[in-house]
Amino acid sequence: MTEVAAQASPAAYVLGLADDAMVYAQRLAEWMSNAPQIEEDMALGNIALDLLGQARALYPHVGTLDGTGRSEDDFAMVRDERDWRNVHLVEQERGDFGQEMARLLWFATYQRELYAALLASSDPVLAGVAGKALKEVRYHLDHAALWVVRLGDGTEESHTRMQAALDSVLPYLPELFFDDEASVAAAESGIGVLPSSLHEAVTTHVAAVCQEATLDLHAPTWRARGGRAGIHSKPMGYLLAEMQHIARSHPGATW
Amino acid sequence: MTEVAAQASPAAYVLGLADDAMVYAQRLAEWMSNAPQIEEDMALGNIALDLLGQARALYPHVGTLDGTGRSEDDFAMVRDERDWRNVHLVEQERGDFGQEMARLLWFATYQRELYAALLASSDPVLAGVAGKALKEVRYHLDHAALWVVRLGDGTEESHTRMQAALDSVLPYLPELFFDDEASVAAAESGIGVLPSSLHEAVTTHVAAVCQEATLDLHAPTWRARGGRAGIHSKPMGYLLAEMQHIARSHPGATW
Amino acid sequence: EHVGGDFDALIAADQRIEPRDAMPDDYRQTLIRQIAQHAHSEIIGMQPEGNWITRAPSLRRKAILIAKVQDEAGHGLYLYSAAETLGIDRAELLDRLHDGKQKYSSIFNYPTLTWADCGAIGWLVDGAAIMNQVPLCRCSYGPYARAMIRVCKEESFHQRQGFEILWNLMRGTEAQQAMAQDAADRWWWPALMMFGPPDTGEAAKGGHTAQSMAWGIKRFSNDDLRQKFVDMMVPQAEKLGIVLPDPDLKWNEERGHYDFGPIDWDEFWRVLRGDGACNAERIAHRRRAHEDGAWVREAANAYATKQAAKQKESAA
Amino acid sequence: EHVGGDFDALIAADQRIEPRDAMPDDYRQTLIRQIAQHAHSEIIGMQPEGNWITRAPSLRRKAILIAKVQDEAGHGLYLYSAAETLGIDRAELLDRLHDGKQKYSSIFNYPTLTWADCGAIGWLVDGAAIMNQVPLCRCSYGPYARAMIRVCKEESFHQRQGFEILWNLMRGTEAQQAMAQDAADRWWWPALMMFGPPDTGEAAKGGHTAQSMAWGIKRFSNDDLRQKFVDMMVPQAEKLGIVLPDPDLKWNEERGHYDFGPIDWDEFWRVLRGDGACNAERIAHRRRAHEDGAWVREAANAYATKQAAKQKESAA
Repeated sequence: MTEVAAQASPAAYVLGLADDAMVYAQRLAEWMSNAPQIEEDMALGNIALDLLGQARALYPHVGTLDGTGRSEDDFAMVRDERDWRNVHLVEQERGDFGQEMARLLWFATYQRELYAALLASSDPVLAGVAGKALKEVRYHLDHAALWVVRLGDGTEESHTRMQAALDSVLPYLPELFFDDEASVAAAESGIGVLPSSLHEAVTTHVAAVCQEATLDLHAPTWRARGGRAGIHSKPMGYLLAEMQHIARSHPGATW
Repeated sequence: MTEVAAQASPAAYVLGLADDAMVYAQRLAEWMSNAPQIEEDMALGNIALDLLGQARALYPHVGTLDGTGRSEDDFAMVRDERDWRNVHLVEQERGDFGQEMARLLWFATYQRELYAALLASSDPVLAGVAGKALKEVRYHLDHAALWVVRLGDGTEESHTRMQAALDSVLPYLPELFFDDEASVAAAESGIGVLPSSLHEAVTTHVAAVCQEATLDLHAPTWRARGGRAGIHSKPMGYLLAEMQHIARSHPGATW
Repeated sequence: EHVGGDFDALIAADQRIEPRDAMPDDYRQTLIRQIAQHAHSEIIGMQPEGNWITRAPSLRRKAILIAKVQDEAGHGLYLYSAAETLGIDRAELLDRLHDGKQKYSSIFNYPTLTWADCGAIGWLVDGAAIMNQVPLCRCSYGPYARAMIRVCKEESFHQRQGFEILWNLMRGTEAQQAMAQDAADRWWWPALMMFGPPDTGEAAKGGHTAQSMAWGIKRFSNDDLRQKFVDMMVPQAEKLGIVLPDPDLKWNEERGHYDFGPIDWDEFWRVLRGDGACNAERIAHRRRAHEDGAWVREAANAYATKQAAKQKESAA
Repeated sequence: EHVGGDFDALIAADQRIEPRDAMPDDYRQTLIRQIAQHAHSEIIGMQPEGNWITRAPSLRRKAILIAKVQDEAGHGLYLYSAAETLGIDRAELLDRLHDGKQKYSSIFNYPTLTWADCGAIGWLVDGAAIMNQVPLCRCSYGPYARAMIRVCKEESFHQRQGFEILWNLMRGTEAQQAMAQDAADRWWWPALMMFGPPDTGEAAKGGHTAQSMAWGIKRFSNDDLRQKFVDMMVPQAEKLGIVLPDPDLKWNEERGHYDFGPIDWDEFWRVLRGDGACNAERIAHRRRAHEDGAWVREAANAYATKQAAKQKESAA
């Protein structure tokens, strides 16, 4: 358990990126058939697919980096909760549409800065994934920003709900910019980027969107911690139970 | 798959009883820390424990009857959805407290009649379980009836909610009284009891409670089918994913 | 009702009717009902397979499934747009769906019990849908015909994916094989019912079929399509190694077709009446999504109105 | 404040104060605060383990866990009842909990990440709780002392169950052993913090401790209890085969106690301030349950009122 998470290895760093994408893809896909309009069923499905694609590109690379040769499904389908390195933001339960757009706005902005920086990664696989993903996350970001503005500057109800939504994601943001051991090592070796170095650009962009949306950015009263060390919040175990149940029920089967 | 469910065997009959108790125990236990008052956290926990106890007494007996020698955990923790024989009523997601009391009133009344009849079972294990369970389910029934009356004849809001709750369980009741192949065979051999033979007594009792509660019993517009043949409703797969995830994640482990 | 020579002439010449063309009101209403039902089926059809997105057993299958459900949403959009060309808008059609005033295909009132059901739906349900829909690519109403061309292209892709799911299962573990066979057992008969009641029955004699055929909306009878479907699927089942759950199924040399056993039309009518396993659940799910999203749609409208006012102001 | 000789004499004689006895208001308020915090801890404490009820890996473990969480609810009830003898009712105390005006033990703001955490909570957290609570069985306030006797009896049962969970894991698969060790790694330090800040610290000097001791509410200092706990647990850890996560932990022959490393009091104060992993979640969960149940409690009251009126009427 946690053999990867405990190390300041390139594998641990890339696994964090992959797990963020994977878990958020799982959450976003839950919107399909539950969205406010059919166009959104499609859009959120699309974003989920992009993120799933990022995870699928990164997982086998982690398996190479850590020498285990594990496949994408080894990582996704038979790994225990303590070995997942994603941030708490992406594992939180699906809330209302405003909460999803608040989460997506922050996450896509973070990913845009992240992947832009990773274009210069000394790891060619990572740089390659970043190049492809960067185009995708720009669309995610535009989509989220569009909705945050519409909902913030829509009706009185939508303004109230969107403000509450923004507030509800605040405690989960510091984790995105936390320099854990693996990130520090990855940044030093030129493979990765220091999460804290993305903070300003991300916050500036989100703040601009919020201003247009007539919304306020507050300071959180507490902050989530530990995702990168495999310490997750309550929803994570249930997410994995659902995601892994069939695969775990048929050990060794191929599909 | 479904090797037991497909047969009109005593094992299939007893498995239906066990699965009803097991799945409802799982649902009721979800109330703990979620009930309207602490006394109810305790009461619902208590009822869950009783039902879990019934299931644990019955499962090894099924393993004996069908010759597989399976343990309680073999049945509960590593069996696929299609092999579960419980009715849809017990697998439905936890609703509000009124819905739970409506479900419990019907289920406990059904179990009271069932176990009273099974005292005369030619299967001594089954008769023994029935004897012990009968005392328990009388308490369950009294508890549910008390709340249905209080909520039905409480405030205007509670009356409306309790009536809606009663209506919401209606489609799931015919299954309790459905004479599937296994029940017919079990009744013929003297092991079991014909579910349809319980219908009148159960309905009469529930109707009396409803009258006292100033509530109406309507006719359902559709009815659930198939639980005894392993054809379940949507919530069942998710219930199993949650219940079995840890056990399935550690094949062969003991706890 | 007679609307002049153009309509009749176009129909007679097997030409397309376009939105601006005059058309009999019955023709319009028939099309609205049919296209709406078709659109609703795509939207409701997202649910049975959507049920497996979070639990798909591999990431590759998860990705394919998300893309498929997304396609269904897209088909719904094309079809609502086609219906809108007939002068009714999507919001109104959705209200009719939610209020039970318009129907969707009864096939989606069956539950998806195992992963193999995603395979069976692709193989059998999409297979039957294609059989029903290919003739609609030549439907007399232009927008509907063009929507169907896009839909059919994607559906045949889905059908191959469903076949592939079952193919892998049938070459997998014993449990996987049993899962595939079980899914086929449960979906075969409902798939046959998708072609509608027999042409000889009461329902078919109501006249809808004859009129739809005369108008070039319907091209083949229910029983003809059903027979074509059976003839197509039996060899595919053999290839898969799946035994179709019909002891009467056998090649009839004389007819040049497969014979098959009697269909349980009581079940068909029961499910159509609303007493199927999932009717209540499907509509409740749709209504909840729609109601949960009301504030979002309202906000989008309010924002658009504000923006339009601002633009008008700055233009003035 | 002086309330007459009885109170002081009873305290001096180490006798019990009962609800009808006169008592200083500070004594009453201190007890209300402490008993309420204790009751709240039992109720909030249902959540971390409750999180594993639906996922317990065997039916036997599930049954034991349900019974344990039920016991915690029961402890909450005894304690609220004890507090009520001091003239405050449960509803008011719950409101104070929900509004953040009264606290519960910070230990419950740590997450339960794996099944082994149910073992570690039983072994370490219940172990520490017992160490804190046994002296309270001789507390000067009668109802509190009697409640604690019942609580302690059940807690020691829970502690043995926790030990047994870990014992089985440590004798299980490699993954199970790692799970047990990981849980002990995470719960050891928070368990040590359960005895409160050091006696030499600012907080202890505030005077609460000295006054509580004089009143016979508190019997041992925080550091003394903590040392007793460490001395008790180290041999148990060795028996389990678990390595406690403290490199400084070693037997001190001279002191006749185990030495142990420095505690991260910054973390303690941070979590106490509300910035722990689960503070927000625990209170939100409680509030939701309370609010969801409001209509039920109101209905029960309304029904009781109606019944009382009817009885009065029929008696008249």
